[in-house]
This record gives sequence, C-alpha cells and structure tokens, in this order.
Amino acid sequence: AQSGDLEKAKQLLADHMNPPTFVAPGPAFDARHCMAGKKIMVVPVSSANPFAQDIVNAMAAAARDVGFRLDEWNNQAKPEQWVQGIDAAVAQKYDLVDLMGGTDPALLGPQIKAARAAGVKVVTTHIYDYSQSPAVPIDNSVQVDYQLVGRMIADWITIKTNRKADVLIIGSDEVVPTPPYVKALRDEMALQCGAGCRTSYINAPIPEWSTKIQPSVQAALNADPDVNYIVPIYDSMTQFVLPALRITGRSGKVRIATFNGTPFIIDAIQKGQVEMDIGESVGWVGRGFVDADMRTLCGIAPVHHLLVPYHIFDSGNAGAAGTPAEYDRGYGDVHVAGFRRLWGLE
Amino acid sequence: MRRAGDLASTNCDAGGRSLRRRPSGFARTAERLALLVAWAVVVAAFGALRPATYLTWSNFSTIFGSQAVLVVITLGLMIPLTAGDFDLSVASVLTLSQMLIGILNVRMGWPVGAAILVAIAVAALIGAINAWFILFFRIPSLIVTLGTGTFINGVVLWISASQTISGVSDALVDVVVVRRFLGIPLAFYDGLILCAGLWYVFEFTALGRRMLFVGRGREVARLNGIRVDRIRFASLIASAVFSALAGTLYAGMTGAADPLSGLSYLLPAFAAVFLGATSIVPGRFNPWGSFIAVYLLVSGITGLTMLGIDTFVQNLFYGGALVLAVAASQLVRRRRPLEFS
Amino acid sequence: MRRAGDLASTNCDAGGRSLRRRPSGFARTAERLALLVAWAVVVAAFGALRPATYLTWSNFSTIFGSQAVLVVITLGLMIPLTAGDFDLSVASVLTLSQMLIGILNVRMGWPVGAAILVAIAVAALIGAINAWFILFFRIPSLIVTLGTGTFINGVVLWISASQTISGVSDALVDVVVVRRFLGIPLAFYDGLILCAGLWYVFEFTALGRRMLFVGRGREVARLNGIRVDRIRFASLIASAVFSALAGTLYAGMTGAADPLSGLSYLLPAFAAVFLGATSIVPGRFNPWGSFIAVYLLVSGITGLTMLGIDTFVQNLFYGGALVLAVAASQLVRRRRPLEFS
Amino acid sequence: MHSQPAPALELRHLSKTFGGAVGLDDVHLTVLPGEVHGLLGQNGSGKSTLIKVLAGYHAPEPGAEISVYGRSVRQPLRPGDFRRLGLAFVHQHLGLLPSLSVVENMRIGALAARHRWYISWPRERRRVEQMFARFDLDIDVLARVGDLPAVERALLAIVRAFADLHDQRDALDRPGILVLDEPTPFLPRPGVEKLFRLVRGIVGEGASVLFVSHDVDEVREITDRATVLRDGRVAGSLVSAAASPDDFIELIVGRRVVPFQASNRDMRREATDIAIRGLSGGTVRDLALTLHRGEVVGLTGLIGAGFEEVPYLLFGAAPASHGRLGIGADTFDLPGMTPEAARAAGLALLPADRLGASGVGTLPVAHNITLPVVGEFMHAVWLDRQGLGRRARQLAASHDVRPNDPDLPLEALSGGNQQKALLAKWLQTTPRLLLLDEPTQGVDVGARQQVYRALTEAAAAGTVILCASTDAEQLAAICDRVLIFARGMVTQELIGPEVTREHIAEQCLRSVGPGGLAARAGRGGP
Ligand SMILES: Nc1ncnc2c1ncn2[C@@H]1O[C@H](COP(=O)(O)OP(=O)(O)OP(=O)(O)O)[C@@H](O)[C@H]1O
Ligand SMILES: Nc1ncnc2c1ncn2[C@@H]1O[C@H](COP(=O)(O)OP(=O)(O)OP(=O)(O)O)[C@@H](O)[C@H]1O
Ligand SMILES: [Mg+2]
Ligand SMILES: [Mg+2]
Repeated sequence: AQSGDLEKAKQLLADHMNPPTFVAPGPAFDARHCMAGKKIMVVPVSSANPFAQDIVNAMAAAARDVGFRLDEWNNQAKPEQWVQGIDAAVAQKYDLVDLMGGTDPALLGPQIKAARAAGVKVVTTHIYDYSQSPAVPIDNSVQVDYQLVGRMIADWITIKTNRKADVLIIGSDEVVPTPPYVKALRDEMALQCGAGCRTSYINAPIPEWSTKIQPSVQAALNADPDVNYIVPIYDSMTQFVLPALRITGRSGKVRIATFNGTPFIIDAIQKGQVEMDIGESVGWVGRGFVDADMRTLCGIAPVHHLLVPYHIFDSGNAGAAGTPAEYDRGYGDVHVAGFRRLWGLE
Repeated sequence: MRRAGDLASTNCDAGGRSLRRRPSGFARTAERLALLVAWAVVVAAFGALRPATYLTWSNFSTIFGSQAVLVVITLGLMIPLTAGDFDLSVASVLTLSQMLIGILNVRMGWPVGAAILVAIAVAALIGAINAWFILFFRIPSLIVTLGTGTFINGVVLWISASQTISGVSDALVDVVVVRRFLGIPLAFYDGLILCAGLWYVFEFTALGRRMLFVGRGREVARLNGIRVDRIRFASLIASAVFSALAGTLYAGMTGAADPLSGLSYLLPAFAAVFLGATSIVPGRFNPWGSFIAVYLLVSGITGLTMLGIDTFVQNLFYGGALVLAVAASQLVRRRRPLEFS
Repeated sequence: MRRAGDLASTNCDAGGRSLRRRPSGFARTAERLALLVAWAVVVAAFGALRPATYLTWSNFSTIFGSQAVLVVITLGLMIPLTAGDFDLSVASVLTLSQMLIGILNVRMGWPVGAAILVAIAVAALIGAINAWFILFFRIPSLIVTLGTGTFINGVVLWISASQTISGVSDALVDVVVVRRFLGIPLAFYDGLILCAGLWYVFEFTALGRRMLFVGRGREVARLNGIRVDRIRFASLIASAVFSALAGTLYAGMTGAADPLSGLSYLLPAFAAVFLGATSIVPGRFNPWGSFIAVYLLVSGITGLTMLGIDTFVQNLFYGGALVLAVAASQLVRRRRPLEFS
Repeated sequence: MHSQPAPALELRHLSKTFGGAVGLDDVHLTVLPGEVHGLLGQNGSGKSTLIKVLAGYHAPEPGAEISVYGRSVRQPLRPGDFRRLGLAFVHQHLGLLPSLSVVENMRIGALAARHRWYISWPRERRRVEQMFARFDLDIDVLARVGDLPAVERALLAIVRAFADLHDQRDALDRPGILVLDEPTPFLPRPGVEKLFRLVRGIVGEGASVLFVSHDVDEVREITDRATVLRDGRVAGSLVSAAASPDDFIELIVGRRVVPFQASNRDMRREATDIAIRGLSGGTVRDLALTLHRGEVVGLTGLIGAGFEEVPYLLFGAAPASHGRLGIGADTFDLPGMTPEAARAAGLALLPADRLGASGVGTLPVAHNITLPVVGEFMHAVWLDRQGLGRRARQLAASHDVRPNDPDLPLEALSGGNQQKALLAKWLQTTPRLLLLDEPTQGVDVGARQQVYRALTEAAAAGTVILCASTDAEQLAAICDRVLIFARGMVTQELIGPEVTREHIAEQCLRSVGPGGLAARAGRGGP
C-alpha cells in the first residue's frame, strides 16, 4: 500500500537544500515614511532563549535600518513579566506590541484586550501553525508552517529508510504548535511510508526535559529494539537523546532528524551525532516580523504567513553554518537586500 | 522530628552569643524597617536613572497589580511554617486550582463562581491529605508535601492534556486585573486584604499565639492544653486554600490556565517568606515583612528591565538582594541568630 | 531484683510519651530493608508485565548507567543536612560547573582535566561563600543557599549567553558513558564509589560522627569539644564539591553543557535524601538508603515507559511512591516519628 | 615558709557579660589539688557560665587569667582544649544527644578528641560495656538516650566524665580536675551516695573536683571549701566543715533566710474535693486517692517507683490504662483524658522538663507566662496586647522573677527564674488541681522558699496540689500528706505531723525490700 508519491517528496527535500531565493511577502511600500515616530515593543517568549534573542537582535537591526524605535521587554518566560511588558507598552504609548517566538497570547487575554482598547496594536509572531488561529482576538498573527516541517521530516525518514522506519517522536504538548506539527508528521509517515513504518510518541514538558527525556527514550529503545529514527521535534531536546543512545549502545544505529537549526545541533551534525536538522534564518525571520509589523501599523494588507524558507542541514552542508555553528549562518543573505528593496531603502 | 523552623534557623548558636542583648530603641527600629529602607533605596536608584518611565504611577500600579499572586501564595506558605511545617506543594496546588477553574469554566461552561468554589474545595481536600499523612503517619512534612506536590503536577498534566486553556470568564478577569482602584488592579487589594487579615490573626488573636507555640515547641503546646494536631491540620488546609486563591488570581490575571508556569512560584515564595522574616517582626514569619520583600524584589527587577539590562542580571539582583538584605539586617541586630524554632 | 534497664520501659519522661523498648530484631530488619523490598516489588511487577524487555540485563545496565548524576548530587545534599544545614544551591552549582567545563574545554580549548579541576575549585569557593554567610552572619542556611543559588543561575546565563555548548571532550564522554564494566557505563561505578566512600565516612570515622553530633545538637557538640563551625564549614564545601562532580558527570553524560536543565535536579535530590533516610539506617540520612531510593524510583518510571503509558503517570508514580513508601515504613516502625535533629 | 603546691585550677579576673547583662564579674577562684571545691549561688549567679568558660564554650572578657597546675592557659580556650588541661565535665543539662544511642553519647568526647579513620563499633560497644561494668551500671548500650529515664541519663553523663578523666590522667600523667554542674537533682539518695564515693575515690588519687549544687547539706557533706557567687561576683568563701547551713544560706542569698514551713495539716475531716479511682498506667497500678479542698499532697519514693508518672497520667499527658478522676460533681474517664480536657476541667501540670515541656525558650517570657489566659484577653475580636504585657509584668513582679523584663526570651533566664515564671503562669488560672513534677529541681534556696510560699498561698485559696518529688525537705516544707510509692503502688501514707523530712527519707528507703536500693543507681559500690 505505497500510497505516497516519493518523487514529490524527494523534490520537496531537494528544494530545501539549495540556497533559498527571496519571496516578497507583499507589495513594496515606503517604510521610512510611514514608520516615522512609531515605537514597537517586542515581548519575546524568554530573553534567556537564544533563538528568540537572535530574532530580536535581527528585528532591532532592521528597525535601526528603517529608522524607528524597537525595544525588547526583557523577561524570563514568566507570564506576570509578559503582563508587565504589555502594560508598560501601553503606559509608554508604544504603537505596537509584538508577542514573539512563543509568548502565548492565551495567557494574556485581558492585557491584550486592554492594550487594543487603548489603541495599541498587539500581534503575535512565530507561535501558531498555519492551521491554527489565535486564542484571543488580536491585530495580526504571523504564523509558521510547522506542518510542512512535519512533512519534510517524515519524507526524509521515508526516503532514508526505504519505507522501513520505526520512529520515536518526542514532543512537548504544552508548546502551542506541537499538536498540528506532530499530527502532520505522523500523517505523512502513514501516507508516504505506509504499512512498513511505525511511529510512537513521548510527551515531555519543557521544564521536565532533563528528568524525563533520557529515561523515557532509554526505556523506549530497550522496549522496542527496532527503533531506527528519533525525532525530537524541537532540536534542543537532542541533548537528552544523545546520552540515551550512548547508554543503550545505539549511537550510530539510531538516527536523529529534528527542527530549529540551533547551532549546537548543527555542530552535532558535523560530528555525525545528528543526521539532519531543519533550520530557519533568524535574520530573515526577524526582518519578516518587522515587515509584517510595519504593514500592520501602516494599514497595508497584513501578512499572516511567515514566508521564510526552511533549510535542511545535513552532513553535506552543515559546514556552511560555521564551526562552531552560529545562528543565521548557512542561509545566505538574499533576504537583507530583498527586504531593503521591499521597504524602499534602496 | 525536625520541624520547619529548626531546619531553617541556626537554632543553638554555637557561640553562646547573648540571648540577653537588648538592642537600643534605635537599633530595634532600624532592624524592623531595614527592608522598607532597602525598598526605598531601590526605588530611588532606578527612579533617578529612569525618572520618566520608572517613577510613574502607571509603572507602580503595574508592579503592584502583577505580584498579587506571589503575595498570596507567600502568605499561604507562611501559615504552616509558623506552625512548624513545610508545605512544598503550594505551587502545585496553585497550578491545579487555576487549571480546574479553566476546565470547569471554559471547557464545561460552569459559572466561574462555582468553578472557583470547586477549586478551593479540592485544595482544602489536598491540604487535608497532606495533613493526614503528616499527622497520622508522623512523616516529616517536607517529604509528604514534596511527594503530593509531584503527584499533583502529574494530575494537572493529565486533566489538561498539557494544554493551555484560555478564555476564562471575563467576570473573573474584570475583578482581578481590569477594574481598578486608584489605578491599581483590584488583585493588589485582594493581596493587601489577605495580608492584613493574616497579620491580624498572627498578632491579634489567641489562635495566632497558639500557632506560634505549636511551631516553636510542640510538646510545650500540647502540655498547655493546645490541640497541636488540630492546629497543624488547620494550617496545612489554610496554606492549600491560600494557594487556591493565588491560583484564582492567576487565572484572573492571565484569563487562562496553563499546566506549568505556576510551578515557578515555589522558590520565590520561600525567598519572600524568609526575607520577610528578617523585618517588621524580626525572627518571626510575618505577613508585612514578606509583603515588602515581594515588592522590593520585583521593583528592582522591573527597574533592571526598564534599563534594558540583560535578564541574567535579574537573577543576580534577586539572589544578591536576598542574601545581602538579610546579612545587613543581621549586622543591625549584631548577628544575633534568627530563631524560627 | 529489678535491673536499671527495666526502668526504661516503665518510666515516663516529661514528654509524656511512654518510653518504648528498642523494636524487636525482626521489626528492625523489616524497617531497614523496607525500601529494598519495595524496589524488588516494583521490579517484579514490571518484570511480570514485560518479561522479555524489562527483565533484561541491557535494561538494568541502562537504568544503572543513567542515574549517576542524581546519585552524586543526592550524596552531596546529604552531607550538610547531616550536619544540620540546608544547601539549596547544589543544583545551581552542578549547572555552573558543567557550564565551566563546557566553556573552558570547548570554547577555550583547555584540556578537559584542567577544566574539571577549575570547576571543582570554583564550587569549593562557592561552598566557602555559603558557609561564610551562614556562619559569620548567622543567617539560616535555607535563605543563604536560596540566594546564592539564584545568583549562580544568573552567572551561568551570563557566561553561557544562555547557549548550550556541545562537543565536550570525548575523553570525558568515554569514561562517563561509553566505556563499560559488566555492561554498565562507568558513571554508575563513580556514583557507587562515592556512595561507599561517604558511607564509610559517616559510619566509621570520627569526622562522620562529629557531623552527626553537630546536626543533632550544636550546643552539646560544642560543649563536648567539637569545633561546630569548622564541621559546618567543611560540610558545606563538601556538598558544593559533590555538586561539581555531579556536574562533571552530567557534562560527560550529555557531552554538552546547557544553562538550565541541571536545575531540575534539586527536588528529586531532596526526595531521594529523605526517602533514603527511612531505610537502611532509619532516621538518619544515609548514602545506601538514598542510593536505593534513586534506583527504586527510576526502575518504576522505566517500567511505566515500557508499558507505553503517558509520561504524566511518571509524576504520579514518583510522588505516590515517595509518600507511600515512607508511610509504609512508618507503619513498620509503629509510626514512631523520624527525628532528624 | 616553703611554697605550697601550685593550685590545680586558678581563675583570676574572670568576667563575662551577655550584651548588657553581667554573667560573671571579676571572679577569682582557686581549687587546690586533691580538693573538692563547692561552687554555690542563687539561680543566675553565674555558676554554669563560669563552667562553660572553662569548657571553652563562652569566651571570657579580655583580662581573665586561667592557670592549671601553675601553668597559665592561652586564651580564649577553644572547644576541646579542656582535654589537654585534664578537665572533665558533667554539664548542667548533661550534654547528651537524646536522638542518638548510648554508645555514641558515651564516646562523643573521645571522637571529638582524636581523629579516627577506622572506628570499630563492636569495639566501642565493648569499651562502653566495660566502662559500665567498672561503674557497675546496667544500661542497654544500644538504647536511644532519649528513651532512658532521667536517672540513667544523669548516670551516663557522670560515668562519661569519670571515664574521660581516667583516660586523660593516663595521657597527661597528672591528676585531673572534675567539674560537676548540678549532677545530683536527678539522682536518688543512693545514687548520690555512690557519686560521693566515686568522688572521694578520685580525690584520694590526687584529682580535684569543682562541685555545683543547690543542696547545702550535700555541699557540706562532700566539699572541703566552697566559693559562693552572687550576681556574678564572688560573695565569699567558706571552709565547709566549719560553716553551718545557715552560714551558707546567708552567704548565698545575702540575708538570713527563715526556712519556709507550712503547717502540715491533717485534713482527713475536710470535705472531699477530688477523687482518683483505680488509676493504672505506666508503672502505676490501681492508685486510689481522695484529695481535700486546699490540700497539698506529696508523692514520693525512689525514682522509678511510679509516683513521678502520676501527674502526667492524671493530666492525660501520658496514656492511662484504667482509672477515673472525680472533680466535684463530674467525673472523667482517665484513659480518654487529654491535656485540653484536663485544662478545661481545671487541672494544670508543671512538668520537670522546663524548656522541653513547660515553656518555649525562644519566645518572650510574656508570651509564655500569659499562654493559658491569652483567650481571656480577646476583647471582642481584638487581642489586648497591652493588657497581656501588663499582666505579664505584674505576675513576674509578684513572683519575683529576675530580671523582670517580659520581652526577654525565656531561655535567657536562669533555671530558678524560669521556674518561678512558669509556676506563675499556672497560679494565675487558680487551677482546681495543680500537678507538679519536681517543682524546685535546680532552684536555689532563696527562690525555693518563694516557690513554697506561692504554693501554700494557692492551697490556702482552695487549689488542691499534687506534688511529685524526691526532695524530702521540700515535701516536708509544704505537704499536708505524703504518699510513698514502691513498684507503682502506695506503700505508706504520712499524714499531718508525721510529715517530716527524716520520716519521708526513712520511709523511702524502707519502701523497697532489702537489696532494692542498689537497683536504682546500679547496684552496690566499688
Ligand atoms: N547565652 C546567654 N545569653 C544571655 N544571658 C545568659 C546566657 N547564659 C546565661 N545567661 C545569664 O547569665 C546569668 C548566669 O547564668 P548561669 O546559667 O550561669 O546561672 P547559674 O548560676 O548556673 O544558675 P542555675 O543555678 O539556675 O543553674 C543568668 O542571669 C543568665 O540569665
Ligand atoms: N573503636 C576503635 N576502632 C578503631 N580504632 C580504635 C578504636 N578505639 C581506639 N582505636 C585506636 O587504637 C589506638 C589505641 O586505642 P585506645 O583505646 O588505647 O585509645 P584510647 O586512648 O583508649 O582512646 P580514647 O581516648 O578514645 O578512649 C588509638 O590509636 C585509637 O585511634
Ligand atoms: Mg547553672
Ligand atoms: Mg539550675
């Protein structure tokens, strides 16, 4: 029952391995002019999260480039700190609050309502999957195609194993996009890989990664010796998967495919500990958010989908990210010029 | 069995330092007000650096409003500590109760009032279970509440399927963060009232006195005709109920229920209880001291945030302030050991 | 003619508790071995459910190999507890030391041995700082270590820029998890050796007894000529050093260093220390008891995962086992309170 | 004129202040080799403080000089230094760790003294068993010290001190100095005699002894000379043989003391107020007792005879197996009695263990003294704290608690003053039945008279007092009737005029059959 179409899958993956090309999210506009005197407050999920931090840095760079003020509300992923951030933005008359990278609007309903009532626009970025919609009314939501990631990983495994995969998936259900992401992954496995393949799933909440993932993975591996792929759906989980492989003596036998493009995982690819990691250019992501936020503020047709191309790192191209790897290396920089042109800066 | 106080305090001071030393009136006052002064210093410092944004009423109303949850859970933790028991399950109970409110109110469409009542009832039940294990089996409260806390965390992950539930009734949200008095969300006044109430019980009722004796000397309390186990039982239920109230405020503040973030309140609550015990009524767990402690710490952290300083500095400030504030107040009291038992 | 010994069973001390004789030999043995039995039960249960996979050497070598970090940090925590002090900073010290190893070894290219030595030295320094605040200012150890722990977390975020550093020297990784003896990674034997060592010190050296005396009565210890502060100082340094060793194992286990995950070891370590104190040498913190406690808990969790049960059940099991195991052992000892002081 | 031998212990200009309070003030003390030297003084006069300085627990104020056998000692002493000097101690509160085993407690000193990298516990156990054999004591070496009766705990501390002294003498080949801070209150007479035999033994071998006691007769019996402290100063010293009890008491208290003596009334014809029927529990078997309004009844016997359990059994502090208590009209089932029920019925219990069971040391005197009445000060919903403060101050004043500063933690008072405060706590409630266990243990002569007076006044006001005590003098001073116990049963009843010190002592010794005595303090003597 080989329902899926392997050729399409191969093509899909190939597309995401060569250097990306810039796709404009919308029509060009005069950013400098319409952003003059405007202020944006970014409330990242956590200032201690390097992924979010580098996006903020990229956003700040873009803002400087365009010439408006963009501030970050430093926090440590505590909802009451997010609350303070929004209230402060209102009190200090910011024009827009960007809840970025996982700051969950579901936990901020009242503040968002109050902010919008006070004429401050509130948007979320990089939290919802295309298939989801914001938990609370909001001015704009720039969403990410997590389902595509799921499909890409499923296709990758299918191809690499010739439809003989036994996949252990590790997720964190409390993270907003996890359910559709995992569902897409498993559906695609069923579709492409079909009868010859199994998937099993372990849920480990982020605070319990270090205490749950390793023992659970070990037990799962001992319970099912046929497991040949592990998918930590967010790549920082890998740190706790690797020791489980070592202890159960499966290093090398069980392969790892994951998502996020966190530098130390790309290092691990270069060391052959991880097979593939799907990444996004944080510089690109950051500029994409600034672009969307500016359109929201300037009343131009809003952007709902983040069009930043995914990039697959494997042993072949991981070196391009540098050793040790860094965020935002290995993706090229077509986006920089691309956005400047779009914003009428050149 | 070692009681909360013993573990916490430096009980016998091996130096045989004076029990007698009566600090001068001035020193006593200085000791009592040390934390308030520290707070003033912090506010003044950041005010000087960011007059326009930090020294604004809106900023302080935000600070006051956003910390009500921590204030209430801190008060809850203080009750069994005073009676000589640890309750490490407070943060878990907080999380469970806001999740119950979320599920009952949002998923099952109950009126929020009923949901809150159920949450409080469940919390009281948990307090009773803690007390039962502690008092019937004579197990150290630290172990019992560590265990029940972990268990409750599992229950929360279970009933919530690890999902955040948003859309808690506006009725609750309104009375917690939307409605304001003097520009400060009502939540602040809830914390204030509970704080005053607990202060009244500790300082101005016979019950408060008896709790203190139970905490400091169980056998003495027993032989003076105090129903020791009853008081310990009640105080463990009280801490659970306070945690449920904190959970209610949390649900109201966020308009939602999430299965994990509430757990991060445990250590800050401990810090606030003990830091507070160095002030106002030095050497005793006391509500106003902890109230000030909470706002001292968050005032500093907010200031740092406004300066746009990296977040790791928040931890440096938090930890540093905790130790240095206590050390300073110890110097004021000529390093007479704090006796919590 | 009545012997003085008889008086003990009939006299009634001021506490009003009628005095008990030492429990019968059998009861004592049952009490000592309760935890081992519980472990056996857990293993038997899951073995029956999953004979083919659970009851395999590879499974147990995995279980044994994977818990060394928790074992070592638990041992560390036990030392100051025995001498009557809390150390809430152990998990932070663990995190700091693995991060130092990561930075020095990976970023700065130091030989891993040197990096480990530096990490241990820094840990010892932190232990000394804790001790200084506790002993010089006479601040309860709970407050001091809560504060220094938070401070250290800030330092870790700072020096790591919140990044995970991978690629810790294979030399370390090899000796921790890759190389094996009897199929079990060497890390297990490190934990085993430290456990045996600490057991020897506690049981068979004057130093170990002095710690116990200090923990049980500082004034009495001092009157009998024990340098109380010196012992407390040493035990706080020891706990920090053990935490650094745990951090070393953690770095070797994961082959990386990350700024946060180590912190989640604090509560499990407490659970293991107190659960262990109900067994082997009931009423005293003891290494073998905690050693068994750690493996009892992980054996259950492994079994649950093998049954493919949702992970929230792990929390239920963890919390439930903790409370029920202690409750059971309390019943065996006729609910006689455990006294840790 | 040839120089006499250097004193074994010489203290000069020894001062110690606790913040404001003076513990010791320029004390001089000389103990000669082979001398038993008494150290006397009222509660709080500084005896234990002096001793804790010798033990290196308190550092004295600068300027103090301490010399041992002529060699002056580097100061401040560190904990444990006393061993090098050949000193050994029995501290006032014995210095034992209740939660640990007998073996461990007996070896604390040795383990503190020397690093050992291998301790064989069987060997330690044998060593302790030998020690016990040498002092022929019969105590389970594996028992938990907290489970032992007070007598045996005292014996442990004493034997430990003698053993340490013995070891040190071997090590230093110099007769040591034994310091005993109130070792006798817990001991029955035979135990005391045995202790004195041991003391004379080591003194005969050239050792010196510093002996603290509130019992003037004991002091006169065993000491050669005595130094008396008052408010931390040396009030004078006496040659024991030459001085009369009154000389001692006058020097201790600072004025002549008329020893208090209540009229030992025969009240059999008075109306019965309280009836105890068939009380059993612990050692006590089938005790029946009727008490009359305002009667003071003493319970005594040899320690372990069970009399000391009666107060706790009646108060519900220890479980009774049978028995009923009748108070006026209503009766109570004693097995079901609880302390709170007892309080409600008008009973009050003053346990012997002051800071362990009677009051909380870390809380202010005021809190402790007003605990039973705190409910009455709830005006409407408000606790009248000024009122409580006033009550505390006035109670402390009327019972002469010194210093009268209700804000002090209870533990900052000396034993006697603690006891006065805790007695005042109960007397203010005018209990129907006041239960006492060793009410003046470790309380000085002066304070003792005040306690007697207070008790007698309470009785006069109608309170029935049941007083368990081994102190015959005390019982004779206050009791209308004394019951003598053996093996949990009343064997003798002394009424009215019969209640004299001699009588009581004699009957106690009679109470157990021949050979029984020895059992209490370990049998026989060396
Ligand atoms: N650690 C301390 N802090 C403050 N005051 C103290 C301390 N220890 C003792 N004192 C005070 O010093 C004085 C002497 O106390 P000490 O215990 O030496 O009296 P004592 O002669 O032993 O009395 P007793 O006969 O009751 O044992 C008392 O007033 C006591 O309150
Ligand atoms: N229980 C023991 N286990 C192991 N070694 C011991 C033990 N007791 C003593 N030793 C060692 O044996 C040597 C001689 O022991 P011995 O008992 O003669 O010393 P001691 O002076 O009696 O000891 P202490 O002063 O502690 O009573 C000493 O070096 C001591 O360290
Ligand atoms: Mg004394
Ligand atoms: Mg005394």
